[in-house]
Amino acid sequence: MSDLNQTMAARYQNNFLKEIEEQAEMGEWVKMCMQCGLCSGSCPTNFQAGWDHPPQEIFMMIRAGKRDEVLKSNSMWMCTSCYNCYVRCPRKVPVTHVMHGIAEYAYRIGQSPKNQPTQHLSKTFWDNCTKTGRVNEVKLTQSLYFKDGIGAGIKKAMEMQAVALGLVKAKRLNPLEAIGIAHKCKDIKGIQAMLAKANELEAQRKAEKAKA
Amino acid sequence: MADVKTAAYICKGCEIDKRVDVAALAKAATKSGKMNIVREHDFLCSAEGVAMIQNDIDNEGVTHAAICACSRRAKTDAFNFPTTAISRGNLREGVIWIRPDTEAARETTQEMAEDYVRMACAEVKAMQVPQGNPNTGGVKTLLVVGGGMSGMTSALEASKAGYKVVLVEKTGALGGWTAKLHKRIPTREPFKAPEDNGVSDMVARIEADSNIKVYLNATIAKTDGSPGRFKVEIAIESGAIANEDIGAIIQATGFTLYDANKLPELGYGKSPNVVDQAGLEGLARDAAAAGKPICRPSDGQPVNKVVFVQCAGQRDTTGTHLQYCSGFCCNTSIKQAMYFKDGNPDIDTVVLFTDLRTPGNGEDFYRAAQNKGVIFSKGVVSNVSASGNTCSVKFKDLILNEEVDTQADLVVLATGMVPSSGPELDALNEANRLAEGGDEGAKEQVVQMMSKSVLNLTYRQGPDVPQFKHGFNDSHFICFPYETRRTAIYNAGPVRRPMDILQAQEDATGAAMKAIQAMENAGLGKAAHPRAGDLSFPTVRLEGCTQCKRCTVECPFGAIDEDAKRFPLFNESRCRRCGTCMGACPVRVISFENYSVNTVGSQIKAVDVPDEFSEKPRILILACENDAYPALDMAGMNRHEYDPFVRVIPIRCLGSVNTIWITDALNGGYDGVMLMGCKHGEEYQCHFVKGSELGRYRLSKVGDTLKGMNLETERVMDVEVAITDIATLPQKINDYAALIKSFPPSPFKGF
Amino acid sequence: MTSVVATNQTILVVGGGISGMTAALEAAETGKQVVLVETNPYLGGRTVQLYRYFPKMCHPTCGLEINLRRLKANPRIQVLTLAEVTGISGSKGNYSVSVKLKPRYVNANCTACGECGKVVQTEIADEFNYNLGKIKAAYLPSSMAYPQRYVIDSSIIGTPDAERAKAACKYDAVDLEQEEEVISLNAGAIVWATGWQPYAAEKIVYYGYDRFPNVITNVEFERLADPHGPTGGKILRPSDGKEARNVAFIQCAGSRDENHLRHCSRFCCMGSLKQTHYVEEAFGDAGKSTIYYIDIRAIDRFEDFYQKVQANPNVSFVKSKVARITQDKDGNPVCNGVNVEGYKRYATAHDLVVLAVGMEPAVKGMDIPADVMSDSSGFIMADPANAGIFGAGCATNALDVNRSVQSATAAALRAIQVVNKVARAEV
Amino acid sequence: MARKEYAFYPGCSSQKGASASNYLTSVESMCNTLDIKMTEIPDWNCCGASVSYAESGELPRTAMNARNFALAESNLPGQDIVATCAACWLGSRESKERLEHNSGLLADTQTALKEAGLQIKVIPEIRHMVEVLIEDLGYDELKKPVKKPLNGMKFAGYVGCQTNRPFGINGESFENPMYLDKLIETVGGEAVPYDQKVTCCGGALAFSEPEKAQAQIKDIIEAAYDGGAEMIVTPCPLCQANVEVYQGQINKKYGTKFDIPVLYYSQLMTLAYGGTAKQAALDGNVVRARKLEEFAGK
Repeated sequence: MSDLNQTMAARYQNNFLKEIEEQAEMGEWVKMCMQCGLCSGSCPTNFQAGWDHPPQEIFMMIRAGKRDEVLKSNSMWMCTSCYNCYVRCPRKVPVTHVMHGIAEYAYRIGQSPKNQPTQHLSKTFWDNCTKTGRVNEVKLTQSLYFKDGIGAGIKKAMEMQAVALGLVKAKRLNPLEAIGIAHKCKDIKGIQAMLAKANELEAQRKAEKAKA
Repeated sequence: MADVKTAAYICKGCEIDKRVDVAALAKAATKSGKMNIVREHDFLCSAEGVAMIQNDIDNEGVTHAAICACSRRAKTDAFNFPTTAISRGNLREGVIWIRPDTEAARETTQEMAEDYVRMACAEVKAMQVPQGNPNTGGVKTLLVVGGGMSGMTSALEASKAGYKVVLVEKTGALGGWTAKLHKRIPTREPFKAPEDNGVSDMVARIEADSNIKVYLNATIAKTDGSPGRFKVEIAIESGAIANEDIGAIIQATGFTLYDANKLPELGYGKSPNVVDQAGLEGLARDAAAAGKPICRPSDGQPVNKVVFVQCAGQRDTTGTHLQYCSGFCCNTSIKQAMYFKDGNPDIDTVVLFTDLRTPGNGEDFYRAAQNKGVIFSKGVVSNVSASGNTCSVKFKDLILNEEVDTQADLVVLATGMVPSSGPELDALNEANRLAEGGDEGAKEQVVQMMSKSVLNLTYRQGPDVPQFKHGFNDSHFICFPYETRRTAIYNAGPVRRPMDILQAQEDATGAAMKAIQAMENAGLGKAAHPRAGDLSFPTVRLEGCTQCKRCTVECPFGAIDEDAKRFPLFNESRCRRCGTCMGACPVRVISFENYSVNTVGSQIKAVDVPDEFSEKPRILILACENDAYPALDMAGMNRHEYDPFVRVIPIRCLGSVNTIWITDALNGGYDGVMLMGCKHGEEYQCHFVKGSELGRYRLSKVGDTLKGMNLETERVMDVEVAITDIATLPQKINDYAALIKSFPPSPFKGF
Repeated sequence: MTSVVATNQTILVVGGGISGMTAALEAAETGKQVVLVETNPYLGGRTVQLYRYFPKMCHPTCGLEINLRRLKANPRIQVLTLAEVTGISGSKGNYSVSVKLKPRYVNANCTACGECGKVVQTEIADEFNYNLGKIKAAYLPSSMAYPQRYVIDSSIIGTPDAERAKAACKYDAVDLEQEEEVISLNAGAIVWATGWQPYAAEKIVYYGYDRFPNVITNVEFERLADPHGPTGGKILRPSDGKEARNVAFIQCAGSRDENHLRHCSRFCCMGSLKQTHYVEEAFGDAGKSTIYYIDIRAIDRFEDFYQKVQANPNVSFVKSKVARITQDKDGNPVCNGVNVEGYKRYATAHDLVVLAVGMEPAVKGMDIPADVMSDSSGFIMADPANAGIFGAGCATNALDVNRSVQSATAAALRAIQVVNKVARAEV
Repeated sequence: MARKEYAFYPGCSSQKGASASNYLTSVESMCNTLDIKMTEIPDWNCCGASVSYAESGELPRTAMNARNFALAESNLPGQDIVATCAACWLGSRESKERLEHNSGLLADTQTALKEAGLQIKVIPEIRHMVEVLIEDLGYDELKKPVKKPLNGMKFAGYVGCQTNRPFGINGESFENPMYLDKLIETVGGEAVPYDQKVTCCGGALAFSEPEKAQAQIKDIIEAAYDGGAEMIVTPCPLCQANVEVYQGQINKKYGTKFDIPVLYYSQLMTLAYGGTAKQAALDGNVVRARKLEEFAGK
């Protein structure tokens, strides 16, 4: 992983903006920001702790070439995908997607914070839903709880017991899913093949971009 | 002159007849007013009322009419009798609307009304119908000084309207700064890319235009005369003089860039890689000519990074550099950054600014630049240093809140514009004064200053157009941006205020409009703004003149020169009819046909001044007709009451107030005089620019006169009035009246 | 039937604001015949609804008075108020134009004595004051109104109120029989000076203009500060009439925003800087102003005005586009956002929030009945295709007053070029 | 033959026994009454949801959605795809837009689809259930079948994010959409005004950053109570689950006493149309809506 990081760093000799424009999904929008701060002010998490850098500041940092600070930042991972910034931006910058794109890139080249919970969720979710074509909510929940090891997992599970029980009572949680008896697509093979191809092509495209 | 036949018309409408005894008013008009005809009418502004007056004019030979009804500002279309001298007695807004409808008030209200009738009669008898300037030029050729974008535009637009133009350019080619531009800021949708500078096309159109005569390598040696009859001497390359008869003049002498050598801290002069915006245009043009990308001046190597420093030596609050913003530089840096990006997107271009100023559709241009990858950072540059072939730019990043040091191959300083106006007249006149006193240094200075003169006017008040602020030429600025203190001489383009090409072209078109208008009106003997169309003009009884020069010094428009015998020489078509000369004249030999020492003086005398036992003081108010008088009118419309002992006379401008009016009033037993004029000073609101200021200066001397008469100096009061003081002005009047009542009655009553 | 004398050497000016009046006067004072068409019952447009002008802090009515005097003294201008151009046919040098005239229900006999206003009982929203107050349905729009003639609001036609007005008028000035009419006239050239309208603030939903009484617009604030406005010049906030001593100004309310107005409206920065003076004028050191901005665009000679305001300790500047306005329990609007200079979050309560709404061309949406090019923001573009129809003032760009006057003066010459050509051809 | 037919995309959470199964049940009852035929897209797969952004690249995510498009189009030609879940709707619509505006992406997607033996010819319209109700039927049609108006009941219409942004319901503002309030009123309920109607519930962070998410949920519920609401109504399964199931934890953490039922619009409509508590899947609510249960019993 980290060598991919070095390759990129080398390839873009500290032209971080260019790197983001070419490598991060929607990265080409970063340059359009005029620093009005509407996105930062519109973020629902804005008035809570945890945002070390709001979107408009991340954009400015990218322009200023602060590569490590940006890639290692927690900020992109705080996005709730509420799209407030996205619909309000006076420059029509798709802020939500740009933040996702930067996060994905940081993660791809191994620069994102270790054990970033949302990142873990993201991966778990994707693995989960691509495994059978559909989400297995119980397994998803389990793997999320147990991400920090059995102990923490049980603790969390206990905390959440009331919630879980409520859902079970309400027939909205099917314990059987835990042992894999759950909805899945019939053509799982096809889906896997499709995704394999998609991943292969995607990697290829990004490499091409970087070479150009 | 035809026989004088006077008439007074008294309107009973709008409840005038309910509030005052109209018969008594008629009596006043007949007895004290001594009018030949006196008529009352129920509804004077009605068709019948107007017909009645017209009939008297046509069939009774009435030449002078006092219309006693509403304010002179009301019903102007009805009471419009161009061939007859007209005065208006303001019985409505001036009397019944500002007095309470009570039995107690009835007597004083009646007295007020009668006085206004007497005053209207007295005034109209002292008036003549203006006959117009006998001394018109009628030349319809426009002189444009300066062959840059503004000048060329004025010339082409005037020609398109059918006028002849003489275009004088001091260099060997037309085009000015714009010709030096590689490209210009876009002028139309989609505002995304620089455009061709458009100069060659305009030059071609000018050369092909038979209406336009061009002098290159030429300057104005001398400008004599007046609107409609300027005699201009043009010094041409050969050293010879060409003479042109000119009707009006446009000064479009443009600007120079602020001298970047004054900015060593920004590295200018320390490295060829630090240039100003003009320098960059030069590099761009050469590169384009050579078909190569813009290279680094120091070693001709390719440029990988350019930093643009906005507001270099501009928006300065320390007093060292330019205080103003030049308005065009943000767009220019954007354009110049595109020179690089359009050629090679991989070149880094960074614009360092504090406020990015791209108004209107400039916002599209800004977005286009961002889209092309130009980076904009809000930051303050503290230092640019150069070592070898690279520069390092130190700045405070205001967004990320940190000090940054960035390297660049090329640094462009946006230094802004300095107007190419002539010498500053106050300084020049001061130098002249000292020089006449034999000061050698001053003589030097005068020569040096005169060498900068653009127009070389032979005007008594100096060779060029007065300046307003920051060395930009005169402009009334908001409502009437073209108005200068030199009639028929207009400024166009950056010499008037900082502006970009597009604005300058718009401005130059407007200036052409004003110049054409000035020529047309000069030819008809009509005044220019703000008394547009006024046919009256000052006449002087030279036999009474003491050659004191006050009129020639004070005229805000430099209309009065001195002849060989040092008598004032009036250039009527330069005159704006403000009456400042009349106010200044200590021997009262200057007057206008419809506005004179007498038209006002006789009104003052017409007022009935009760004796000292009556406890009815009289207070004279001389009110500027542009702001104070309308404010009083509107006070009436809004039924704000004020003291019944005041008598208001509208004046053209505080500058036209002759102190004799004040002394006459006081000698005549008035208890006080209140003068109402517009704000003066830097943010002046006087429509004659200096009128209220000069008037006030004159009045500041009245104190001594009062002392001489043993009167309290407070008996003469000067108030600054804005047209919006509708509610506050009555209060000021009442306070003043209270003050006057606290004094003993004027000892001069009854004399 | 209203009759208008006009030929193909006449210049038609559409819009009687400062641009239209300027174009009309400059042309007429150069000897041209002009017809000036205005939709309001009075001339002067939006400038007369301003309390003061920047940068001189002088009063718009001062210049209006001069322009009205020029107008009254000039027989070449025919003014049509309550009039609207509904159709233009023909071409450069020979247009034929139809104009719709709405009834004023008051004729030229009116002496503005005000008797009708006294007897009429119905009150209507006071448009001159942006509906911040009410006026009688028989009214003089303002003390500076020209023509100086009352208007009877069509809403009371056919009611006893209208009859009362008629009865009260001794001069047969009230004419309730007046009907809308359409007249047609000739023109050689046309100057289109229909000006601008404030951007509809309620469209910026997160500012709650239509939800919070103490969020108002910059044009409304002008009326609050004006001694002749609905509050007599006292800066009182709408919700409870409390003195608004702590005022926030939000720049780019609509402007520079691709979701609203793409362009920068140019005048709003100076407008808000000017309005901080109103707060100071009213409350001295007890008055506090905060300007939330992206860039302060105090262009060219206006810069020193900005510098003076910056030096004022009672005015603070925050580089931030406010993200959301909420309202606290005391009815104070609270500005929420992030100061991007160093990323500082804020949630600041003010007595009153003034939205510096941008300038939208009035031509936008109005179908100019001829082939006139306009740009993506709806402003009329200078374009050869525009032949004999020329934009002036804010119909052509986001302009401040003196630039509008420049633009209008230029437009007058362009129109004159056309009619002079016609004249030369006919000689 | 029903008056309207659609290709139904229930999405993972709306399956039997999944977290939004009660949504599914009530939608089915509602559609029966309105004579809308919803045919499930055979073998549909997960949309990937926005939260998967870090692991899934653009192409794989698009491919997942494209597979659904291809299946719908080949099996249910000419029918719009209708999603009940905000995330599914958003994910699908985004993919549709990108495929339509990015030929490169389309080509790659086709290549990938081929591996699953599929291909896209036409991309069907992607609709949200709510769009179908108010655009294809209209409030008047929705009102007609109302047998038991929910008179006197106060609801906070909670629109949340993804049914509202970035696409939203046509003609509605992002900041203050009215359709949900109108739906509530259509079935006789009262929609209370409150200022958190479109605030994010933090759903995406519910697992990873529970404190943050719960802090946002708390604000929403408080505002609903302040507005005088007895119940909250939402069109989004994620919002429903989050706002409902964490109330207990929030009460623990903040000492609040939240106990407010969170329902789907489809549950209200089912009841107003005279449906039973079972048809409205009231038993599927963790915070039981007693008032409605009684109402249904009557």
